[in-house]
Amino acid sequence: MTYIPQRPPVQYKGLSLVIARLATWLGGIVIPLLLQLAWPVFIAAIVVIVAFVWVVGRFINPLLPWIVRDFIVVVGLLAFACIVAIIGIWGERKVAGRIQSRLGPMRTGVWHGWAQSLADGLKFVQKEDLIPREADGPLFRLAPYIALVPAFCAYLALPFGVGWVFRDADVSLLFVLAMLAIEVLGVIMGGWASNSKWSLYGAMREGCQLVSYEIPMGLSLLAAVAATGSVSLVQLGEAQSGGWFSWLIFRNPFLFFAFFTYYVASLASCKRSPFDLPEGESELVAGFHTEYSGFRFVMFFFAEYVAMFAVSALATIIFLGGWHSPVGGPSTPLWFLIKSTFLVWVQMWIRWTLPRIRIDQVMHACVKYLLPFTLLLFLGSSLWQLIDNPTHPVFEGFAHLLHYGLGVIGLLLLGLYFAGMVYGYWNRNRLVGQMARKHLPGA
Amino acid sequence: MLETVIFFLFAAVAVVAGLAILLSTNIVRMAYWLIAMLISVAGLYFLMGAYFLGVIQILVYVGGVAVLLVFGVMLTSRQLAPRLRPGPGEALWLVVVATVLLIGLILSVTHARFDQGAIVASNSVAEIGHSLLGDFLGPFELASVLLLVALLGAAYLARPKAPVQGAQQRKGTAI
Amino acid sequence: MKEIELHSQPDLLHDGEVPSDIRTEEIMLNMGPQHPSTHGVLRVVLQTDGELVLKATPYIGYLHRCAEKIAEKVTYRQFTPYTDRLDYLSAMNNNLGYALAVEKLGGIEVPPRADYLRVIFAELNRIASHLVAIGSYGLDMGAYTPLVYSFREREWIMDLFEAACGARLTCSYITIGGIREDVPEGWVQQCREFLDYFESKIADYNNLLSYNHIFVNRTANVGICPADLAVAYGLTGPCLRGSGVAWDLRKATPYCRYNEFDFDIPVGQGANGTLGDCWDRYFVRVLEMVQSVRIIRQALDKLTEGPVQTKVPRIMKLPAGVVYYEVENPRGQLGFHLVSDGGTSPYRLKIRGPSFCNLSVLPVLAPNCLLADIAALIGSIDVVMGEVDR
Amino acid sequence: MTPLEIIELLKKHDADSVVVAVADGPYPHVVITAEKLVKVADFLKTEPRLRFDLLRCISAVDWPAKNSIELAYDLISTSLGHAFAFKVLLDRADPQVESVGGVWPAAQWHEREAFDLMGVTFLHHPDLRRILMPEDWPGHPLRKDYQDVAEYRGLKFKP
Repeated sequence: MTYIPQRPPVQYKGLSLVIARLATWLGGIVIPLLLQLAWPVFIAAIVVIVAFVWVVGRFINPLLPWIVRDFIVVVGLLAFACIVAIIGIWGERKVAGRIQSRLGPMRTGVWHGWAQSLADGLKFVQKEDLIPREADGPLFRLAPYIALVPAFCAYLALPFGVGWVFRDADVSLLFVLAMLAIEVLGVIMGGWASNSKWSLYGAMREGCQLVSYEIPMGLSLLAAVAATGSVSLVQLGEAQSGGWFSWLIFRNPFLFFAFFTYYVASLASCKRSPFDLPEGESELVAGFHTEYSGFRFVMFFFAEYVAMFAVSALATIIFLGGWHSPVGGPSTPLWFLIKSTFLVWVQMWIRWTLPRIRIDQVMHACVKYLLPFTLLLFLGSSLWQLIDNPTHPVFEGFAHLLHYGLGVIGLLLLGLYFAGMVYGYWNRNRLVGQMARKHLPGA
Repeated sequence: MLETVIFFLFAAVAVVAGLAILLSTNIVRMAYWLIAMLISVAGLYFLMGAYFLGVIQILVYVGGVAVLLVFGVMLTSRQLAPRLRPGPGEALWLVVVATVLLIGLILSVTHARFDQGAIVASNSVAEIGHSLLGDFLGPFELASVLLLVALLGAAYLARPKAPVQGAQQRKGTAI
Repeated sequence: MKEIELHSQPDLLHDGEVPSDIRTEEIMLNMGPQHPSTHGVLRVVLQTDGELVLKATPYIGYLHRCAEKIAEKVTYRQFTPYTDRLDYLSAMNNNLGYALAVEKLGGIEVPPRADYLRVIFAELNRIASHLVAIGSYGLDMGAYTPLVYSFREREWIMDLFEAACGARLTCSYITIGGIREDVPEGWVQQCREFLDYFESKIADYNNLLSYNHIFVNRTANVGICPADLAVAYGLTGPCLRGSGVAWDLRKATPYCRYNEFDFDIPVGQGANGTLGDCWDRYFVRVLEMVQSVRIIRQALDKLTEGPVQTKVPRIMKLPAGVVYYEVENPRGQLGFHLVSDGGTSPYRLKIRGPSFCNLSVLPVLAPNCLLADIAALIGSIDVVMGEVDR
Repeated sequence: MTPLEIIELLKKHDADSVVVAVADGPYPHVVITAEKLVKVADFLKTEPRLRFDLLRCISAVDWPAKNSIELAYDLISTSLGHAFAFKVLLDRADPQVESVGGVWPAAQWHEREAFDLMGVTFLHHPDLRRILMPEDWPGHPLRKDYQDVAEYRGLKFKP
């Protein structure tokens, strides 16, 4: 008689048993009722809330409507960040497909698999999230939250437009940097708590990499602050109103390179290739989140995409004139979204083309090349103010000349990019090759 | 009313974290309780309107110092674990020092005059910048020299023990 | 399991003792049978100090299927399918080696058309196997795209194999006495089409991976294996030629009409970093693909009409005797030491797998590498566990 | 050089080490006495006219009829291009021979495999352990009289 292992019956004990029974009993009654009169209940609920807020606001605490406004804005920001992450996950897989001459997800959702990340989320939610036996329980459970929450908090201080910001503190640039700095702790805690040597290596690499790349990141931003004199993101954005040539990236040559060093450092700070050593798949299996499964893994995954957009948003606001349009039209948050998504696309593009670099090369790159270079840029940008002020007409002329020269270089780069796209599309048959054409109906 | 609620929240977290640091034995948990306390102190700074100080507290302390502290603690936790339980002799000294400090604290709290002066939330970043490089330039430069010395000391202590023999590819790169 | 001697447990910090230097404790890391960059079920026990690897001990045998014991119970013709599973990425070359060994011992003649078709299929399989090696090496370095491109080209070769012998990977197409059945008409035209298409794609790989600055930094000066060390440890194939030794059996001891084609042997020049490092071993494989295309073109031109199979009895008896025959596989020299006592099945068949010897150099090259270099090292040796464990 | 010349050279160098010499046929080889193995190996590798630097394969063949285990060493020279082989006959009950790991380091893994599958112990081998089978596997599988084990660590096999 062959032995078929029977699943041990699961006994819900104590409080969870009571809650489970209560919930099912209550749900059984309330939900069908609600379904029949869904719409009236919904409208009634809104009316009640508004009335409550108005009454309390009028008589008890005049601040309440503002609190509700802030609450709604925060929930909106949270939703925006989640949407950004969801679109990011789906976008990354489509971009990867396109770069590797395949289609990417096509099945979930009708058009080009748009519901892929929702399906992933659903799959992860019902996956069992294991905890290794000797893992450090509370730290293991806490790590994803410490990785995720700061990434969301960074959005509080990010201005999408002049009035479009939750709270415009005059240190909002530093606030966003600080929030991105806390994320390290979550990853290190996760790596340490999963009690496996591989994830400990991932945590160690994460520790070295992020702490050391914060300095060049901060310094290249300081170069921009030195040029405009204020640390508040809104004022930084406002300083770049006017067309293409008034953007901070073309303000002086030092700032032009500061954008690129900032971008490289931001790649390292949100663990994107070629700096994705903490979860170096081919060496460390999956780095710090090897032992994580189910919804905890989704949090780490989300944190990465949310941080990615936050870092690109910072770059657009400071260097690429955030919500101002290059061609002089009205400056709306739409421009901000376009530029940020373009920078996020570049991060994905880099990930699927470049291999990973080694941990000692990461360190050498930071200490020997990036740090001195950004120090030089900061020095140069602050000294530039001596030249670029109206009292010295000669220097001022020279400064303006260089100013427009850099703008033209920027235009050339953009033109090069679009030319590459047109060239790629024009002879896609030859590049992709018949092989793919025969097999890929949609390519 | 809301501020006082949040203030007591942050204060409670800070006190609980401080106590937890003293009481817990797992050294990695102590490090994370320290981080919780630092963040709650940063929250208090925000409440007082000193935004720059709060942000720098998070950026420097939590983002830098605490990460390296956790880093070090994780690597050496096995060697230090047994020494965390105070022996009989040490317990006596602990009690003595604790009482002295407690008395000092109580006296200073009772005699201090808490005046309710309004806190001016101005554009503090510019002012801090001017004062740092203005009248406080001396201590500012002195502090940077001190940090430089500490940096050199750490680098000396962590120098590669002996050049790694047989590194036929490249000179020893001790990580 | 013999324990690896660890340092004695580090004594705790006593009072008053200030450590003159910070003593780090070694970690014993188990790069176990299931690991993304060990190319199969290979277990390497690493003794590391931080990221620096001090000692690496490979443990093999997880894919041991006793092919040599089975060979003694199976007739000569029945053993051909087992040879596909040795180096499962180049089945055609394995079949060719076994068939040539048996034909040499039995003195069996093979018609010319079969010879040319054998060369064509062996070289096609060399290209396919090198494509896998290059793609997965890019993956070890963290570049995901080269793998997809190299597998896209390999698909076309697989289609050609499927058209000829019905199977993509384990073809058992080259049997004793020639080839199982002739290629379908129109196959030669498709093969030429593939060669023209493939020629331009090799340049893409070079731009995408070989000359990529990060890839070069990750592989140059890593796992340097000087020529004498390579020969001493019995390295063969691209690993030996990467160290600068121009040794290729197709030129040294020509078999199966290889002397009729003119092609040259790519040898590592130490273009990036020192001679014999991972980059050289990788780049020799890329150049070998170019040479294989040349060989196939000449073989296709020389293809004569005629039978493809000599009459060989199904249960054949070989005269008593010994033969040792080696063939140039994509990974090195695959040798068959065949001892026959005149019976219907081999008395003893020892198979010399090239990856078996190439892997033996890992413990020598591993010390003083970083953890990420171990993945680069194993990828550059291009190990296939099928022929290591047999 | 042709196998005949190689054999002449070997005999001139050390006559009594060569037991049998076969120059023609598909497998030209020489049978060496077990004691002189390392010296002959060293000679084959260092002799300027021979320079056999690549040890291709060590195959262990079990001859229960002749009550002996035969080790066949196949060599080739990457500089001169000629190939050669030599054999050593060992007693089947307790097959022992000196390890040639010193001359050709490639031999180490081949010898470990011969030890593992055939039971030949190699003296002065740096790390003589089983290479393919588990450490505590009873018996040596490739011997002709090998009986498959019925039960190993709780796993039962039907004979």
